[in-house]
Amino acid sequence: MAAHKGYFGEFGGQFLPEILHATITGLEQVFETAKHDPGFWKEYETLMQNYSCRPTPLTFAENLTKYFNGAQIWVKREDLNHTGSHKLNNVMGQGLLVKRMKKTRVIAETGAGQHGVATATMAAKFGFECTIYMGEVDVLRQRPNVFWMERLGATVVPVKTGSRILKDAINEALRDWVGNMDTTHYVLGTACGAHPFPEMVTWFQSIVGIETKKQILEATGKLPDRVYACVGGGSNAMGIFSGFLKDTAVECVGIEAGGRGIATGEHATRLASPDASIGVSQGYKTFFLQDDDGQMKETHSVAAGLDYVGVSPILSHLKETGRVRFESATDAEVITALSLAVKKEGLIPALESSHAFAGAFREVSQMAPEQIIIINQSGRGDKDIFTIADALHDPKWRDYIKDKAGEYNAS
Amino acid sequence: MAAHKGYFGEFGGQFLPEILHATITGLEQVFETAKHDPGFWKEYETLMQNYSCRPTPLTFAENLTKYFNGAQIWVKREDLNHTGSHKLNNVMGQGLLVKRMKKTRVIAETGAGQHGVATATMAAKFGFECTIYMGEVDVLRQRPNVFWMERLGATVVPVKTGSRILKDAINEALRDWVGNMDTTHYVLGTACGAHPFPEMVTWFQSIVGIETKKQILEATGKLPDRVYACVGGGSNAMGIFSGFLKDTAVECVGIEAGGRGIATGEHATRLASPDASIGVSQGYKTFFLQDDDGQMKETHSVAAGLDYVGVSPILSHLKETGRVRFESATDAEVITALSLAVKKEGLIPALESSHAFAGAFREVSQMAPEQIIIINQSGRGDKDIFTIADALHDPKWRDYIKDKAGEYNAS
Amino acid sequence: MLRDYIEKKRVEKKILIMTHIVIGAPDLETSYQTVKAMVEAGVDIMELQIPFSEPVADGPVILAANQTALDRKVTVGQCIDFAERVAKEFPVPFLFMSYYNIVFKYGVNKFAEMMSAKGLKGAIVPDLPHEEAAQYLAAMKKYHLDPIFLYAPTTSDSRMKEISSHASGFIYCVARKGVTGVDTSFSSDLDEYLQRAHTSTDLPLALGFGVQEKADVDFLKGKADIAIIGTQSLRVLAEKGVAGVKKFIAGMQ
Amino acid sequence: MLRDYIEKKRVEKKILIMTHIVIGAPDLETSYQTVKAMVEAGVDIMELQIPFSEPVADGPVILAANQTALDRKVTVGQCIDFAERVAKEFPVPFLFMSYYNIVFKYGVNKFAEMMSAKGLKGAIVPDLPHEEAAQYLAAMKKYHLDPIFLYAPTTSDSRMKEISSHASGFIYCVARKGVTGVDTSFSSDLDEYLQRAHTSTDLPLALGFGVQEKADVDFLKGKADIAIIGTQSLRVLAEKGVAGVKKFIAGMQ
Ligand SMILES: Cc1ncc(COP(=O)(O)O)c(C=O)c1O
Ligand SMILES: Cc1ncc(COP(=O)(O)O)c(C=O)c1O
Repeated sequence: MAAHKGYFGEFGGQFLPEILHATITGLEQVFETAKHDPGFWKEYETLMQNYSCRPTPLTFAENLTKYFNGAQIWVKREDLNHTGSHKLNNVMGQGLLVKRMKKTRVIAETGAGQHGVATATMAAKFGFECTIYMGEVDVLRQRPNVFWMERLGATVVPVKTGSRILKDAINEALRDWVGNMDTTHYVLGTACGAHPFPEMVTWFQSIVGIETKKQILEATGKLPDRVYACVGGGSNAMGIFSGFLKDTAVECVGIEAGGRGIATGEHATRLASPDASIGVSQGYKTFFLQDDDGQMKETHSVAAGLDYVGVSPILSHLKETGRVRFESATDAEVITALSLAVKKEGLIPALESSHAFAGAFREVSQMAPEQIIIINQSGRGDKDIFTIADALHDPKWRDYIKDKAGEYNAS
Repeated sequence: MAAHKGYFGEFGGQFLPEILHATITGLEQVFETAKHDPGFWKEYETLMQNYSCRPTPLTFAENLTKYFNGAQIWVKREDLNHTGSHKLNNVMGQGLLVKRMKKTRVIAETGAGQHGVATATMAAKFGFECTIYMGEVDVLRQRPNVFWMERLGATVVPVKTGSRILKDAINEALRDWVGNMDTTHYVLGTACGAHPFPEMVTWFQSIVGIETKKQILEATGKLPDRVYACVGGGSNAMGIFSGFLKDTAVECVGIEAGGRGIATGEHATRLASPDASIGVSQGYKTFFLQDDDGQMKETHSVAAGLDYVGVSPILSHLKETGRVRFESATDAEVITALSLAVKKEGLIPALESSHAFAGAFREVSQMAPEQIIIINQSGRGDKDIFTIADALHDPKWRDYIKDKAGEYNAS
Repeated sequence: MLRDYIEKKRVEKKILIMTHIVIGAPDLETSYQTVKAMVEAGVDIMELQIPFSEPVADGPVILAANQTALDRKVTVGQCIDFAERVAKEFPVPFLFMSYYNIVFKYGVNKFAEMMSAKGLKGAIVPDLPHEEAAQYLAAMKKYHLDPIFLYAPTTSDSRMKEISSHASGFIYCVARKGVTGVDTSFSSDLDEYLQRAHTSTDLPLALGFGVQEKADVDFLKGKADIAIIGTQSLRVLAEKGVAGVKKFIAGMQ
Repeated sequence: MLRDYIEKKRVEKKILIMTHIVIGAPDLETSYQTVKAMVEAGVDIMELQIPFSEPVADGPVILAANQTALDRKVTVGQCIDFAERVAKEFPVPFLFMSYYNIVFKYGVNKFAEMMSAKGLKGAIVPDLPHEEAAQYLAAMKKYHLDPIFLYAPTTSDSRMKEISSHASGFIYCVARKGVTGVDTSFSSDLDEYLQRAHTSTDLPLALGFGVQEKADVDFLKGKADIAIIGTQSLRVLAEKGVAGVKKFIAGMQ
């Protein structure tokens, strides 16, 4: 194997315990074969058409465009995927590979719960056993998703180690995998981790970028000037950016979680802040939010799906080459952007996706009317109702929950 | 005007206070014009493609098919619409008519809240003012939908009269309309009410049937043997049945809410039980669940969207002619069917839609492998999490709600 | 028939008063006392509303009265008995007012037959436009009852004529958009509307929706034949009891 | 270097014992006392784990120890001081064990230089396969330190040879799939695996993961050169304190 297998500039690699070597090599091989088999992509596309609703639309946001009076705003509607986010793209793709590998069990980590629900859904559809690792903190804040995972037949394991969030769930999933790799595939949820995950997840998510490029050309005859996506692990961003990376006139902008503000230290901004540094963890080399000793820091975001210490090595590389610009948006900005998208367009972006909206809203007024921007709405916000209601301090919601609890206490 | 305007057999008509005559006539006219303008349908289709994700897929339910070992089971995926149900089809269509009528405000009734969310979404998208009437009981059991309607900028009015459910919300919306028809369009949510609503809502929903017919022919080269849909007011049923009514070999089956069982009287089965009789209310003539005096009865269903005393006059007619067969499914059967669909296919049907699944599951085993059935999954069940969690007595959900309430009480 | 009665009465009185009660709200006995009080206060015609579970054209006050009556399990049968009693005891014409489903479920022909037998003079069914009313019209005719139809400010001149051709007794002119029980501004718009109504029909005109005080009734003199007091007397009943209603109606004359 | 030490010791002893501690768990003083006790109990080599926030190859017990140490704010600097002290005071070879990020953040070359200066003999970095280890290998070589690499039951014969070509000191044979701290069955499968390992390398073999009692150590005699006791001594420490550990290790001999 070449020395630079799975590297993007200096990022990426395959830093795994020896026990997983054979497994990951097997995965590399099945992925390589699939990648070079046009029939596989066709099978994948057909599956996504028939089970999810690909191609998802590209919606012109007329009211927001008027409101900001700058560039034309288009929205890629990954929220319309089955299970409500782009996460399904990756998961169904990996599901097809699992079938090829003849494994019978899948495991996954999840933060926001979207990837967990998507994986549990895929497992139900393909008839795999399924275990989902989820940080205990996330189990608590994302209970509706846990409920659905369980209904879908998955076992949800609350991870009580570390900071009890996404990174700890990844560790726990890796621990499971190390013990059960004969039967089990680890369905990583984002474009991170050891090779071939970053490349493989990006490949499945590139369906977003391929569609978007075709759609914007059909609708406007032009390429967009800018494409915005939120960046957790980086899969939705890589998915949509993929369609445009070769078109150097298209600026790609990744929006990270600014949390309570970069200055407070309570955020998850790896690429758009100086707070992260290069490290190696969870199987790959990238920018991590870590201390000087190399211990990972606690991160914060109102969006559970962005609350992660690392970031796709491909994005780290694209940051270093300057091909992608990174910005961050604070929790408060995100809530404002979400409210505006809801009111003006009837769109309900997930809190994660609302970061992309917030980033775009900040800049779009300074652009010219003939310019075009695309925002990737990676998911829908229904799932975030508990968080959003809290962020907005909705008193009626509180009363509702109190009443429900009263009923439960009484019965 | 002809004597039998808006009649389907002996059902339908236009029983409205005189004050609405001019308004409803105006609506009839704009609808007639639109119906005969091929450009309008094209505009509608394009809108639904770009804003929702039409055509929605027709998914082959391979695992359920194997499980029941009878006919092939296909599922029409209206759950993938923006806002999560077929309700958006109707609402966006009416939105286009509102624009043509140059009105600036829309009102609607809602039971499950789906139609309310859809209408509020349409209003946000088109820039209309919006008021949603919702029975107080439904406001309480469908709080998440109320939350989103409010975020979308709608005013939600809890209706405290009558049984405080869907029929009362319709009455209250009519009262509003009677006072504000110059500026206001009443976006009725189902194929009921005074002419032209039943026909008009059916027309917009026929997009479902048109797509389904094309899809099943493309996928299998054959027409289905049976098509199942749940029946609340009747819009999703009329939508999908529309595609097949002329194909007399296709049996159409409507599944009503059997609630706690027909024998208990706590149900909402108008056509599949002898409990209903013909009456005239809420603007039209159809089968109603009413007492001998003509007072409407209280109805019950685990699915708020099916909990309605009347039913589309078109369906009443199709029942009388025998073209559509009607059955009912109890709350308990529906929860079982829902769980099975979730586990086997990774589909999460709404409680309303789960009635169609329950009806189909009851019969499909007796059919032959070369036969085909289609189930209309009118919406997704995420919205029903509070109800489903209660129905399943999920203890973790209860704890979660209690903890949340504890937080709220503390702050 | 009603028309003769109205025209005769109008010779003595500049404007007649029609009042409205919901049978059984708050209870049958109070309804009876209210009718009695109203008749004693000089009312000319009375509308007896049979409560219905879905009274779409009624505003909050009458709606609540409908519900109260139904909550107390007032049946259509009881309403008929009630009407029979008051029609016998009191010397003014009584009309039934209800929604079409009550009539329809009873049986349209049977309903008319019953009305005639019980001494009622006609009916107001606000959700039954004449286009849907063929059977009802035939039955009413057969039993010499007056089918009262409504005009609204939004009704066109030609439609007024059409309605008039089916109506008898008088025309019920709805003063404004909206349901019962909301303020109406008695203004020149109303003048113009009543003017249009007069031109369209030779039936007497009654004006309802929002008549609340003597000034309103005075305003209508010379413009309409009947002032209809609906919601306001229910409000007064609730606040001041039967005696209050009597005083209120007497004060309208 | 380690290999010589092991081979020399093996002349006297049928099997050597390597133990493992997490520095700073439950606290630095206990760690020190544990090392002392282990050395007194006759341990032959010791692994000193620098705690890391993401110890993916460790099971619940060692994972918890890593967290405890970090919760107490044990720094890499303190771990180095600790290692220096024990390496000076006790006559057995000490290895650092940690994850690659600790080494990487410190600076790979600097880390090797530091180890050499502080008297450590080598390092085990379970998430650093040789393919990713060029810089590390060069640095270890430069400072005459042993980079210990791992074999797993899933490692192919040819890959064992490849790994061996980069390794020095000894080979750490992971007994089975899974993380540390889970039962291993000491069976004929294990025999076969160790046989394969022997064939692939002339380095001494250490076997770790799941060695819990004297019987396990005895089973390994003649099959491996070193038995690695990891999780179990942490368990004993937690339950029976330092004295218990001493007795436990002594009992393994
Ligand atoms: C809707 C949504 N968007 C974005 C993300 C972030 O992940 P990624 O950066 O891999 O797209 C998540 C993660 O859960 C998500 O649920
Ligand atoms: C998902 C869903 N399906 C079905 C219905 C029932 O309505 P209809 O019979 O008009 O389709 C509703 C009503 O709210 C609904 O939300």
